[in-house]
Amino acid sequence: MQLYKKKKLEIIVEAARSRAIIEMVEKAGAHGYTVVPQVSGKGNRGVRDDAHLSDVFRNVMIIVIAAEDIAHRIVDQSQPLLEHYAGIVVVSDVEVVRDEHF
Amino acid sequence: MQLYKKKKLEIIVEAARSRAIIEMVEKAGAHGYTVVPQVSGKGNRGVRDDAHLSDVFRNVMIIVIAAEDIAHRIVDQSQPLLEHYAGIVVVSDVEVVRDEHF
Amino acid sequence: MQLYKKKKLEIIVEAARSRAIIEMVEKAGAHGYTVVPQVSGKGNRGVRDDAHLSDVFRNVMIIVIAAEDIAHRIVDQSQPLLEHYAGIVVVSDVEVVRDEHF
Amino acid sequence: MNEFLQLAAGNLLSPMVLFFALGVTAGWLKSDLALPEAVSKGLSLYLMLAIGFKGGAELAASGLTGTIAVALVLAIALSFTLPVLAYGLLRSLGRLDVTNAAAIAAHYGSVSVVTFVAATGFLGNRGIPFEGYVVAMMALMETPAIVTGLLLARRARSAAGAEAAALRTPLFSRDVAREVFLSGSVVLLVGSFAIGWATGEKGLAIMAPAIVDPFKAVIAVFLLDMGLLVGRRLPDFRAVGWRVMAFGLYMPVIGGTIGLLSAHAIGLSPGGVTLVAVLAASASYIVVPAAMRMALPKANPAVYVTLSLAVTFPFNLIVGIPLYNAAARLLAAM
Amino acid sequence: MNEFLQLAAGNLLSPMVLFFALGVTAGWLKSDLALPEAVSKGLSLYLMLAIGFKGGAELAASGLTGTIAVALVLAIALSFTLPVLAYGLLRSLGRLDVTNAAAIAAHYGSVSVVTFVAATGFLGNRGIPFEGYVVAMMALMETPAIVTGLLLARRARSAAGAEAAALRTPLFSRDVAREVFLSGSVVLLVGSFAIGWATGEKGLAIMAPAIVDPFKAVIAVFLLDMGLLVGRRLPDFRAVGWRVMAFGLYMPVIGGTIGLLSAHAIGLSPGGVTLVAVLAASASYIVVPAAMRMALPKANPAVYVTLSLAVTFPFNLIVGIPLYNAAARLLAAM
Amino acid sequence: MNEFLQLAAGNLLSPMVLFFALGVTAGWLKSDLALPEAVSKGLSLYLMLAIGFKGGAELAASGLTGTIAVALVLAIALSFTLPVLAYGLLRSLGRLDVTNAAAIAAHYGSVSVVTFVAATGFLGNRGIPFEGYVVAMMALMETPAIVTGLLLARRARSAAGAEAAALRTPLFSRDVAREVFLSGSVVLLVGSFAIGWATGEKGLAIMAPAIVDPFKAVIAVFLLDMGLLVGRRLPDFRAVGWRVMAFGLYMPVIGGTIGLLSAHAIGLSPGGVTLVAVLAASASYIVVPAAMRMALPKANPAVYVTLSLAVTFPFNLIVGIPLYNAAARLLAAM
Ligand SMILES: Nc1ncnc2c1ncn2[C@@H]1O[C@H](COP(=O)(O)O)[C@@H](O)[C@H]1O
Ligand SMILES: Nc1ncnc2c1ncn2[C@@H]1O[C@H](COP(=O)(O)O)[C@@H](O)[C@H]1O
Ligand SMILES: Nc1ncnc2c1ncn2[C@@H]1O[C@H](COP(=O)(O)O)[C@@H](O)[C@H]1O
Ligand code: NA
Ligand code: NA
Ligand code: NA
Repeated sequence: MQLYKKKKLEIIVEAARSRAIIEMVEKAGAHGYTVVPQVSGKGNRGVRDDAHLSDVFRNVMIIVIAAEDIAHRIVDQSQPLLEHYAGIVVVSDVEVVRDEHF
Repeated sequence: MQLYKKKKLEIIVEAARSRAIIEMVEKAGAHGYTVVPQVSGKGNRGVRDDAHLSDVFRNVMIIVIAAEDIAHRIVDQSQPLLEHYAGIVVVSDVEVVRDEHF
Repeated sequence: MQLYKKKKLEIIVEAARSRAIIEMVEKAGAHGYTVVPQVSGKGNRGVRDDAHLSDVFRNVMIIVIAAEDIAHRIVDQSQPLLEHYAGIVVVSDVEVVRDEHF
Repeated sequence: MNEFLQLAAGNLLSPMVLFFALGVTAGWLKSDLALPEAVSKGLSLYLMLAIGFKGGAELAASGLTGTIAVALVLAIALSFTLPVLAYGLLRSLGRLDVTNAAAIAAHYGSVSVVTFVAATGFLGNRGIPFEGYVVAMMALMETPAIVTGLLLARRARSAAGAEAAALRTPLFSRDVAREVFLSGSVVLLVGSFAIGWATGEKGLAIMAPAIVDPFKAVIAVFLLDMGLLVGRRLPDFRAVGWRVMAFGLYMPVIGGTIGLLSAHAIGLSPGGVTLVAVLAASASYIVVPAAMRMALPKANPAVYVTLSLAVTFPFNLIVGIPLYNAAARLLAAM
Repeated sequence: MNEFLQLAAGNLLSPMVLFFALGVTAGWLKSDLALPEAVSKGLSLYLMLAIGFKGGAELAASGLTGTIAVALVLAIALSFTLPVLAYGLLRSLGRLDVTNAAAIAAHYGSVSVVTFVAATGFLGNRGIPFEGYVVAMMALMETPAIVTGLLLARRARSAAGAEAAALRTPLFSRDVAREVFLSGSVVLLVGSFAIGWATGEKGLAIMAPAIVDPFKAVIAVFLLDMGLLVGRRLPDFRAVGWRVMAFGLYMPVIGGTIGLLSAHAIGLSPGGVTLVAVLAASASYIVVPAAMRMALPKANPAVYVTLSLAVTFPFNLIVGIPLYNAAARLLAAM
Repeated sequence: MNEFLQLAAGNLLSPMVLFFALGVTAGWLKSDLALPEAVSKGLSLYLMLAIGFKGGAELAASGLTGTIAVALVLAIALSFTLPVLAYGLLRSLGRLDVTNAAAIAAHYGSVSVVTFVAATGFLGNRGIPFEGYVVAMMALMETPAIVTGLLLARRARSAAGAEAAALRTPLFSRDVAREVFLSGSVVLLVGSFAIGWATGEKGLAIMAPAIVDPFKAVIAVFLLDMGLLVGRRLPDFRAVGWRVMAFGLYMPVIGGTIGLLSAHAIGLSPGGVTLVAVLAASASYIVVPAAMRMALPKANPAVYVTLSLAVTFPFNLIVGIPLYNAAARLLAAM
């Protein structure tokens, strides 16, 4: 079966920022996204692992499959959104079956 | 340490279809799989994010590491299973330590 | 935006071993990690899907983005830790925005 | 009429309906108020267990009689036949395609446990007694409608030319059968009924502090959660269209009337008649959607879930229950 | 003094405080004891619903009077002004930067529902009555402080030169407004209060087996969970620094005194005075942190959550509640 | 014998056992009935808290006496020594390798809290009193068996030649020690016992609406969940083998007899003797599996979890409890 090259973005970000990121992802032209609702972790801003009372210490992982240009637009636009917030953006190469889907 | 090239499949699919997909994955010859039990998302079939009453609006993510030929077989066989159902299949290159494990 | 090449490790391992793996990851020099707290799966050690009473049959997925040398160190050191335990290590290529973050 | 308005007003000011309204409002305003999914599922299982167990215990007290056997047959008959009526209405007045019509029809032959439970709360608050075995009727109405729905879909497909192939494939795949008969809600409801029946009064004494005393309060909390779900589904009204939406409002009245008359005919008390009307009027939003998603994947889940959950459910909760009860009393007084 | 010691000792040996201590110990020793997150959130919603509903039902019983209107105005005034005091102390004695000082200040103008609930438990165990509308005061104190906190942060920024730009951006972004006014806890608390008010005694009779009888036991379990959170936060004390830590101990006493005197001035009973003192003394750890994370992302959440949750909360629970109550009785006896 | 059959029949028709049977059936048929994991863990913590607190409160009522001290020593002794017996049987009759034998043996020296709790329900339903401090015995039996299990495994390894190395490594790694002594269940059980003891009657009055009244109903629901787990484990029977399976049936009888006789010898009441027999007969399926997974990773968890959960647990629940109780009465009557 013919496969088409796309980019995969994995954005791990604190829950407080996920709404803003998802809105940006959609505006940037991605056709879809997937959210892993609760991940914990450690990064430059310390341990983030405690979702009991509020979402202040909860992370989510947002996965976006998109064409290269859209993916790069999302990467660019994510940077100002992540200032002062815990979050990383990871890009990789993937292949999909339906070119027009993404 | 010597690493071996494999394919990684990420199948994001509505929960109602996960049993059928997993059976297919096993029959296709994969030696294992991993399931992230609850992810939400948006795609061509709209927002899928509500697991409260039934599983009708729940997605799962199935991860399969397999040799290239098996991976391609799974990609092929996933297409008819996904007709009429929300779901995407994403393929990428990975490396593993134990060749015979996968 | 300039992107920098890193390695991504996905370590799927039984919960009983996650503490040991995370300690090793930090000692090996990774600047961070992310944990997906509950995944189920099947591999050479059978089905692992039952977190009700104890964590004996629960898996977690640990994601680490790191520079190549650190990633390889983690792969090497993970092997003795996984002896007798259910677990796999998967390596892939990714790109990130901030070189110094990882 | 006067009596109905009074009943309706009393119903509107019950904690149950008000918590439901609070949920709808919060969901609609996109508040982040949400019961954790596990709590929500836990409450739903609690309701199945409690209502099943109590029904069984009451049946043990009353014993199994001829009337009861007739009532159980009536329940099965209602569940099998109501979808045919619903399908006809959806195809003609609703102008819906075959598959979606069949899928929706199946929902209306089945029942909404929470509507039923809210109706028992309504009766309880007013001290109106009802036959314990109505719970058994409910359990029996959960699934037959699914068979009718699938038959309707297949008949349409075979009429459309794919006849031979359609008739050769089995009506129920293994997966669908499991979804239907081994569905957690069905198993828990039926199992708890059986246990309540087997252990009777003694069993009820043990379970009462958990399943009787706080029961109504738990319904109220559960209705808050249902309200949140409904409120979040309001934007999906667009997907439904006004013709189908209207069906979600007149179908319960039609079904309720059929339930009412037939239950009265076989001699149930006004409380029991009210509950059978509620069963006939209500639409499933747990068991049937899951089965339809498997068996008729071409049908749009946003339509059938929205219709049964966000249109028919609130209608029954707010207008239907007092209406059917007023009618049942009237009927009894005639 | 003697009386206070006695109260304090009785408080220390209550299941509530002991379960809290168990939680702190287990969390600190890194035991894997943990309530599942869903249970923890469920309990927290339960407390909101129960306290709100009961408060509303009691207001329905007592009726809305002039005194009550005054009390509600007092509550809003306290929430708006306490952050100014807190900010001043944090900037001067605490030597904290503008943003963190503003963020923390907002927490102390708002309230901790669990501390309040624990205080009602304390009073209940001693048979001390209190005015039901204090719950309405609590609900009103949840959010005004956030406005003050944001104003303080903006004033500082504009003073620092970025004046024009700072004043042009709206104080509340849409996201922050939603976080504040549609926060699940606020909506549930206010909504349950309204439902309790509307349904009154009748409603309370329905809800009582779930929200009255087991209420104190549920608080005890919830405090176990809070203890676990506090215990796990102890290592973050390093991030806080002793000057700010000290603020977490003296600020509740100052706030509590202001609450005490003002509530006494408007004529509340000793029980009510105790609760208003607790409201003024306590600091939010659910609603305000979430709002601050959005509105003032430069402020360090490890500092403000640790301070309100791991310093001020235990202080109030263990020392504050009996202290304020002893003072309230003294005041009443004068 | 007659009396035992009567007890057994009564036990079989209790909601507890019937809900367990419902769970096993549903799990075996692969129904999707499942308590959410959070609810399941929450119920399990509830049982620990409730049984611990009540035990402590009863000890406070009875006071700490010489008899109690003797009983506590007996508990520790049983837990340390039963694994030696189990190990011998597993090696000889069971033909099992060293590591698996040691891992399983540790489970049988420890206890199953749910079996114990079900036994208290059994006694409660029949109005048979028992000593409150038996709960303390249970708490003390949780962990010593783990030490014995690890010693057995090490002794075998050192005998097998790796002597020097084996003896040099510490018996308990830091992780294993934490898993054992800071396990959530152990901490909650012991902590609640201590709090119940400290707050006594007063504390119990506060906690009773949550931990006494609905207790038996909660056990029934929890047993439904246990049944689901057991039903889903039935396919793993293949992994176990008949020799080891048989061990899962005769070991509880042997252990129960030892518990019975020793408890009778130190003068416990028939109720207390029954419970000590249950403690000796039951096998851990929470604390010990977690510890063994860390300390003896070569042992197969599918074997030890299946054996203690799917063989010994149902045996004790259905046959064991009435059997030990009949024996205890007989013994008392002699
Ligand atoms: N090197 C890394 N590998 C994997 N996940 C990371 C890494 N660094 C950060 N993260 C994740 O991203 C979140 C935010 O990172 P940070 O902004 O560095 O605090 C962390 O809480 C982790 O969940
Ligand atoms: N472009 C995308 N990137 C990431 N996830 C996607 C994307 N498109 C679809 N998905 C996921 O796949 C599910 C099914 O997609 P669809 O069949 O397009 O509705 C969605 O609910 C998302 O969780
Ligand atoms: N081929 C595979 N693809 C994806 N996940 C796997 C695969 N093999 C193993 N796993 C995951 O890794 C865990 C441990 O694997 P194992 O040690 O092979 O039992 C399994 O329970 C799965 O969650
Ligand atoms: Na119906
Ligand atoms: Na305050
Ligand atoms: Na034992």
